[in-house]
Amino acid sequence: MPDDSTVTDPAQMIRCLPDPAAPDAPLSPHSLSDDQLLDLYRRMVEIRRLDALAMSLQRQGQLGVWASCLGQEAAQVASAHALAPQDWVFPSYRETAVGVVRGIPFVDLLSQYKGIWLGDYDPHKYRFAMNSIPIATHALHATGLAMAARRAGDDLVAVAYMGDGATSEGDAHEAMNFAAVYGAPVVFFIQNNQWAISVPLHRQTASPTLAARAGALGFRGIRVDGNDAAAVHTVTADALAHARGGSGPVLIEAVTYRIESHTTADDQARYRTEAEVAPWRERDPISRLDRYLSGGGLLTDDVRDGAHQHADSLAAATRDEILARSPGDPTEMFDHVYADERALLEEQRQMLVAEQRAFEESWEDS
Amino acid sequence: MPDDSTVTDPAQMIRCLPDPAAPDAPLSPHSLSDDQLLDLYRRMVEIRRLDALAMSLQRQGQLGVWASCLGQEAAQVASAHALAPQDWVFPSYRETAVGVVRGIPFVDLLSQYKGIWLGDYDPHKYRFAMNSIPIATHALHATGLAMAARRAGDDLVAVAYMGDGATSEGDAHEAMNFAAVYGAPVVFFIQNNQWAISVPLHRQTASPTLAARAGALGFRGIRVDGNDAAAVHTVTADALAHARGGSGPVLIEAVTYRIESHTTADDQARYRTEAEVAPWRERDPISRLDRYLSGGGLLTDDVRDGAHQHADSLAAATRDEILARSPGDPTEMFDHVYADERALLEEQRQMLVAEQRAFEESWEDS
Amino acid sequence: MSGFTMVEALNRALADELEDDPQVLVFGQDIAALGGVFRVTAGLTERFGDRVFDTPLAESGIVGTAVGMAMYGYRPVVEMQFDAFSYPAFDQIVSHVAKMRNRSRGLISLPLVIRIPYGGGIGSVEHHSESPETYYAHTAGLTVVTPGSPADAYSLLRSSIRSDDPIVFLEPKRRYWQKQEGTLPVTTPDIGTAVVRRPGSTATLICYGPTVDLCLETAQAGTEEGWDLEVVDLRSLNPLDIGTLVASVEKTGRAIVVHEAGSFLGMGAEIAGQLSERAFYSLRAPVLRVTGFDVPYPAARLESFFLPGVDRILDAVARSLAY
Amino acid sequence: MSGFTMVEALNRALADELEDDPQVLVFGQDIAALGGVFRVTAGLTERFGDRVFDTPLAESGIVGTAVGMAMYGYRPVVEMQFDAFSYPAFDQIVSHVAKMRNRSRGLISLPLVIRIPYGGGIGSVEHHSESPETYYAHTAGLTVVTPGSPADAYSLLRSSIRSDDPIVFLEPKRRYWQKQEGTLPVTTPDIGTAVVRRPGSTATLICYGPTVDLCLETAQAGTEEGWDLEVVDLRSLNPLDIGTLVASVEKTGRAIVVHEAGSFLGMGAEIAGQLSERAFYSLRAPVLRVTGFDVPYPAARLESFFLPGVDRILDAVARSLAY
Ligand SMILES: Cc1ncc(C[n+]2csc(CCOP(=O)(O)OP(=O)(O)O)c2C)c(N)n1
Ligand SMILES: Cc1ncc(C[n+]2csc(CCOP(=O)(O)OP(=O)(O)O)c2C)c(N)n1
Ligand SMILES: [Mg+2]
Ligand SMILES: [Mg+2]
Repeated sequence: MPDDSTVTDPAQMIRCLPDPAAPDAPLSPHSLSDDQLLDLYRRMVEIRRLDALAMSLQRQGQLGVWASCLGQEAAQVASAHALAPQDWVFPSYRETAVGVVRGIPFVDLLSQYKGIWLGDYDPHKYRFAMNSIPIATHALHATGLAMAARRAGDDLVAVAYMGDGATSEGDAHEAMNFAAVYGAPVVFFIQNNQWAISVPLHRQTASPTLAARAGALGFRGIRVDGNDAAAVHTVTADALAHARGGSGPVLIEAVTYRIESHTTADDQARYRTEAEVAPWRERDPISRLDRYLSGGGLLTDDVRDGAHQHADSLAAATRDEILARSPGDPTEMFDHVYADERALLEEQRQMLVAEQRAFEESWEDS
Repeated sequence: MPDDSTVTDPAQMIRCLPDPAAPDAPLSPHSLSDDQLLDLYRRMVEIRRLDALAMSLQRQGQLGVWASCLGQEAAQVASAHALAPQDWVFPSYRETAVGVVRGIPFVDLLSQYKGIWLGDYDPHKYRFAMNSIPIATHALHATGLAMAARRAGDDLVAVAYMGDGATSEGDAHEAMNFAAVYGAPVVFFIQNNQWAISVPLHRQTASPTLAARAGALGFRGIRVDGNDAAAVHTVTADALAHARGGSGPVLIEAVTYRIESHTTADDQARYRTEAEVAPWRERDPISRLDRYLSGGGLLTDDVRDGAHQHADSLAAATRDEILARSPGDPTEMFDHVYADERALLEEQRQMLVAEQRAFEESWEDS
Repeated sequence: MSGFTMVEALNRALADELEDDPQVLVFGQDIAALGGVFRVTAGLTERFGDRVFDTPLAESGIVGTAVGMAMYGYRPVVEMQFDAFSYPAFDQIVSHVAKMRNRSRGLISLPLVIRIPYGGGIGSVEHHSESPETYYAHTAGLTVVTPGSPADAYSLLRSSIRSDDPIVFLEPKRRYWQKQEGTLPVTTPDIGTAVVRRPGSTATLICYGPTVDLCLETAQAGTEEGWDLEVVDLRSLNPLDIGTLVASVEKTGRAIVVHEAGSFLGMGAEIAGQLSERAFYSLRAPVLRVTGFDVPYPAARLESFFLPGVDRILDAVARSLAY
Repeated sequence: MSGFTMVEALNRALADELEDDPQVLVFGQDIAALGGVFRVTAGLTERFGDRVFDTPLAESGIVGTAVGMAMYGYRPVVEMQFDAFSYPAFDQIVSHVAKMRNRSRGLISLPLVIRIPYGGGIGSVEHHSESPETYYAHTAGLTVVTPGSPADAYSLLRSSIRSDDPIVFLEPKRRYWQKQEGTLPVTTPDIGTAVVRRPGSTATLICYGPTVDLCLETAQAGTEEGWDLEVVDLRSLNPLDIGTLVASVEKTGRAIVVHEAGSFLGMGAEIAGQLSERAFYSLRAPVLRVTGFDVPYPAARLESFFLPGVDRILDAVARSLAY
C-alpha cells in the first residue's frame, strides 16, 4: 500500500514497469500474473486498433466526431481490468477503452458518434453509465450510486473517470466532498493527460498534483504513472479494495498524455508543438509493456502477432457493423422523453408522421 | 509567519491570548499596539450592543429577520480592522461587524432587514460589496475583483468572508482555484462557526480542517483561534501582506462558534443542546480580550464603562433612525433594473402609478 | 384530525410514502434534525432513521447524487431550501434529470422528486421569493407540479413520488400554513389534470399554487360587480391540461391568467398562445395576464405592490369585458 | 475584404472593441491560443496579449469572476463554449448578473457580455445544440440579443460590449460560416429593434438567429404558392420590439413564429400572447408556432426531422390562411 508522500510530491509517482524517460525512478512491485499482463497487452493492442478505426471512419465522414484515447490505453485498460463485474463505471466521453473492457461492443460505442442515438448500449448490462459530456457532472452520479449501494449493503464500487480539466468544475469538488462525508465507495479515476483541449495543466491548477485534492477533503489520494499498465492495475486494485472495505473513497491521479488532438474537430498544432508531444511518444504505454514482457520472454512474436491479428479482424468486423447501422424511425424521438404519454408530444409526433407520409407520397408520385 | 503544520493538524491553531479552555496551548506573539487592542475591544463591545439591538428590533417586528454575529466579534472585528482602506470586502449576510468596521452606519445595514431595499449602502464608498445571500457565490466576485485590481496594478486585496458550510459549494472551490491559478490577491476568510444552520461541521466535511483546502489548490492556508482578537488580527495582517506582495491568495480558517440560532427564524433547540453551547460561552471573545487587557492594566473600569456608554448611545441613535426609515415610492422597483428604459417596464410602472392614484382617490372620497 | 395545513399535508405525504415504499429516501439541507426550515420534514428522521438525512451545503451535489441513487433504484425526494437555491443545481436538472431517460433510450428512468418552496408574500429577504416555474416547465423531460391547496399538496406529492418521471414539485410557501377542512389521507385528481375550483360564466381566472386562493377571493369580490367568475387551478404546469382551459373559455369567452412570476415568458404566455390557437373563435377578448412585474423580486416592504392582488385582477376582468 | 462570414464579423467586433476600449477583456475556455473552438477569438491574444486569456474549466467561475471584474470597471466579454455549458453558470447569471444593478439601487452596473454559441443544425453530439433563450429572456435584468446575419453579428456585438447592462449574446452557430456581401465595419439598428428583412402582405414570419435565413428561404419558396410573406428578424429577444411586430400583423393579419427551441414557453408563446393582446382585431388567424419539438435535442442523424424546415413553415402558412 503506497504511503501518502505520493500525494503531494509530484516527483513521487507509483511505477512498476521501467520508464525509459526516468531510468532511475524507483519501481514498486506489482500484483499481476503473467496471464493478466498478457491480457492487458492484448486489450491495449485491440483498443489502439479500434481507436484507429474510429479515427479513419471519422475522416471518411462516417462519424461526426471522435475523441481518441491514443496514449491513454494503459490508464483506461488497466484500471478497467481491475474492476469487479458488479462495479459501476461513470465515464466521460473519452473512456471508450474502459467501455470495451466492460464488454460493450465497440460498434455500440461508435453508434453515438455516428449520430444514431444519444447513447446506444444498455448501461445496466455493462454497469457502464451513459457517457457524460458535461464535464464533471457524472462524478456526482457515481457518488450517489455508491451511496445507494452502500445503503443497500451491496458490495460494489462506483468509478468516476474524469480528466485533469474536470477537476476545476464545482461538481468535481461536490462529488468528492459528498463521497468523503458519507464514506461512499467511489474511486475518482483522474486521467491527467496534461491538457483540457488547448489549456495546459498549469493553467488549470496551481497545485503540483491533483491527488492532493483528496487529502484536503479527508480521503485518500494517490498518484500513479498512467502509462504503466502494471502500476495502474495495482493502484486501482488497492483503491477498489479500500473503497470496498468501507474505508471510503479514493482519488487516483493517473499521469498520462493525450497524444492526439482533443477530438477530430480540434487542431493541436494551434496550441502545442510536436516537440512537446515527442517525449511522450517515447513513453508509449504499449511499447513499454511490450518491452517488459518481451524482456521477460513472456511476449513472443507469436503472441504479439496474434494480438494484432485479433485486433485487425475485430476492427474489420466492427467497420462493417457500423457502416450497416442506421437511425431508426425519427418518431422515436418522442418515445423516451417521459414514462407516460403526453398530449403535446403526441400532437407533434402526429405532425411528423404526417410529414413523413406526405414526403413518401410525393416520392411515389415522382 | 506561521508554518504550514497549522494547516492540516486541527490541534494546531494560532493563538495569542490565553484561552481558558486550553490553558497549556502555546501562544504566538501578536503585532498589535495597546491602542489597537483597545480599539478592537471598543469595537467588539459596540458590535455586541448593536447586534443585541437588532435582535430586539426583530422581536418587536421591526425587522423581518436577523442573523446574529454573537460570539464571532473577534473574527469579524479583528480581521476587518487589519484591512487597508482600499481593500474590498465581499461579505455574506452575517458580516455586519465587518461592515461597521468599514464605516457603514449600522442603520444602513439594518435597512435591508427591515425590507426597505435589497441593500442600502454605497458599496463603492465603503469598498464593502452588496452582501450576498446565495452561499459562496460572492467568493468568485472577490476573486474576479482581485484579478482586475492586479491587472490594473492597484494595491488592494479582496477579502471574501464565508462560513464553514459555504466551503461545500462548487463556487467556493472555483473561486479558490481561479485565485490560485491567477495568483490573485484574495483572502478567503472562513469563519468556521461549527454550524451551517442545523448541520454540524462533521457532516459538512470529512477533513479535520478547512484550511487544508488551500494547500491542495497550491496556495497558503492557515488556522487561527477565531475568538482571539489579537491572533485574528495578526494572521489577517500576515495574509494581507502576503496577497498584497503578489504571492497569491491565502485562506484563513478562523475557528469560532455561532452562539445564537442561525437567524431569528431558526430554533437551535431543535438540533443542539445548551450543553454543547456552554463551553463556547466560556471562550467568549470579548471577555477573553477583557481579561488580557485588564491583566495588563490596560483596560481600566473607566475605559470599559466608556466603551459601553458609547455603544449604548450609538444603539439608541440607531434605533431612532431605523424606526424612522420607511420604504420610498414603490415605483422605484422599476428604476434600477436596466441602465436604459424598457417599454414593458414603463407600461407596468404606469399601471402601478394608476393603481396608486386610484387608491389615493378612493381614500380622499371616503 | 379535523383540518390540516399544507405543511402537515406535505409532511404526511412524505411519511406515508416512506412507510409504503422502502426505496423512498428524503434528503437535503437541514431537513433531518431541524425538520426543514418550514418543518415540512419534521419528525421524519426520528421515525425513519437514516432514510431521511442532511447533506452538505451544495445543491448540485444534492440533485447529482439523487440521480445516482435513482439509477440504483431508490426514489429520492430532495429539498431545495428556497426557490433561488435550486439554481446551483440547474445544470444537473436540465442536462441530466430531464434527459437521462431519453438519452438512455428509456433504459434509465429517474424516479426522483425535487421539492422547491417558491413564490413570495412572506416578507422574506432577497432570493427567497422567486417563481422559477418557467425555467423548469420549458425544459423537455421535466414534469412540473404545484398544489394550490393542502389536499392537493398531499395527493400530488404522493403521486409525484410514485411517478417514474422526475418531477419538480413547487410548493407555494406562503400557503404553507393555510388550513383546510377534512382529514388525511385524501386523493385528488392526478398529475396533468386542471380543476375548476369555482364554476362561473363571466370570465375564467387561470391560476396555480399561490394564486389559487387569491383568485377564489377575487371571484368572491367579483360578485359585488355582478360577475360570476370561473376559477381554474392548473395543478400541473407541464403537462398543461389545455383541454380543461379550452372548455372553460368556450363557456366564458374570456380568460385572465394570474401568477407571481413575471409576465414575459411566464406561464401566462404559453396559455395565451395555446388558447388563442385552440379557442380562437371562442375568445371574445384576448387572454389577459395579471402577473408579477418583470423586475427582480423587490424588498419585503414593496412586495405587496409587486404581487398580483384582488383589485389588479378585477381591473383585468373589467378590461376583458370591455372588448 | 468583399464579403465576410459571421465568425469573421464577431472576431472583428471583438478586435475593434479591444482596440477602442482598454477596459474590454475577453476570456473563457480555449479562447486564447486556440482562438475558440469556432475560431471566433482567433488571433486576438496574439494582438492584445493577456487581455484575451484562457480560464480553468469552470463556467460559474468564468461568469462569477467576470462579475467581480465588471465591478472594478472592466468590460468582460466571456465565452461559454456551447449552449448547454452555460448552465453551470446559471446561478451566477440569474442571481447576480441579472440582479446586481437593482440590488445596489443602480450603484453597481455590470457591463459584461456572455457570448453563447447556440442552436443545432451542425450534426453535433448531445449538449451542443441547445436553444436556451427562454431561460435568459425570462430573467428580469438580462438583455438577450441574437444576430441573424454577419452584419448584425458585428454591429450588435459592438453595441452589446458598449452597453452598461449585462447582455446574453446568443450566436447561431450553424450560421457562423454564412457569408454576406459588403465590408466591415458596418452599423445596423441598435439593440431592441426588430427589422423587416423582407416586406410582404400574405403573412408575417417572425424569426431570429438561426431561423432568419430559413424564413427568407421559405418566403422565396412561398412565392411559388403565390404568397408574399413578410419576414421579421427580432434581433433582440428581451427587450422585444413588439411595435414592429404589431405593425407587421396589422398589415398581414397573420403571424407564424419560427424558432428551434421547443414551443412550450418558447419565444413564440410570448409573441403569441402579446400579439393576441396588442393586435387582437388585426389577427385574422391565431399566431401559429413552428418550433423544435418539445423533446430533448435528438442525435445528429435525426436533427433534420426535429428542426423547423421550409415545408413545415409553409404548412403553417397554409393553416393560417385557412382561417
Ligand atoms: C461543462 C462543460 N464545459 C465545457 C465543455 C467543453 N469541453 C469538452 S471536453 C473539454 C476539456 C476537458 O478536459 P479534461 O477534463 O482534461 O478531459 P480530456 O478531454 O483531457 O480527457 C471541454 C472544455 C463541456 N463538455 N462541459
Ligand atoms: C446556495 C444557497 N443554498 C442554501 C441557502 C440557505 N442557507 C442560508 S445560510 C445557510 C447556512 C450557511 O452556513 P455557513 O456557510 O456555515 O455560514 P453561517 O450561517 O454559519 O455563518 C443556508 C443553507 C443559501 N442562502 N444559499
Ligand atoms: Mg485532460
Ligand atoms: Mg457556519
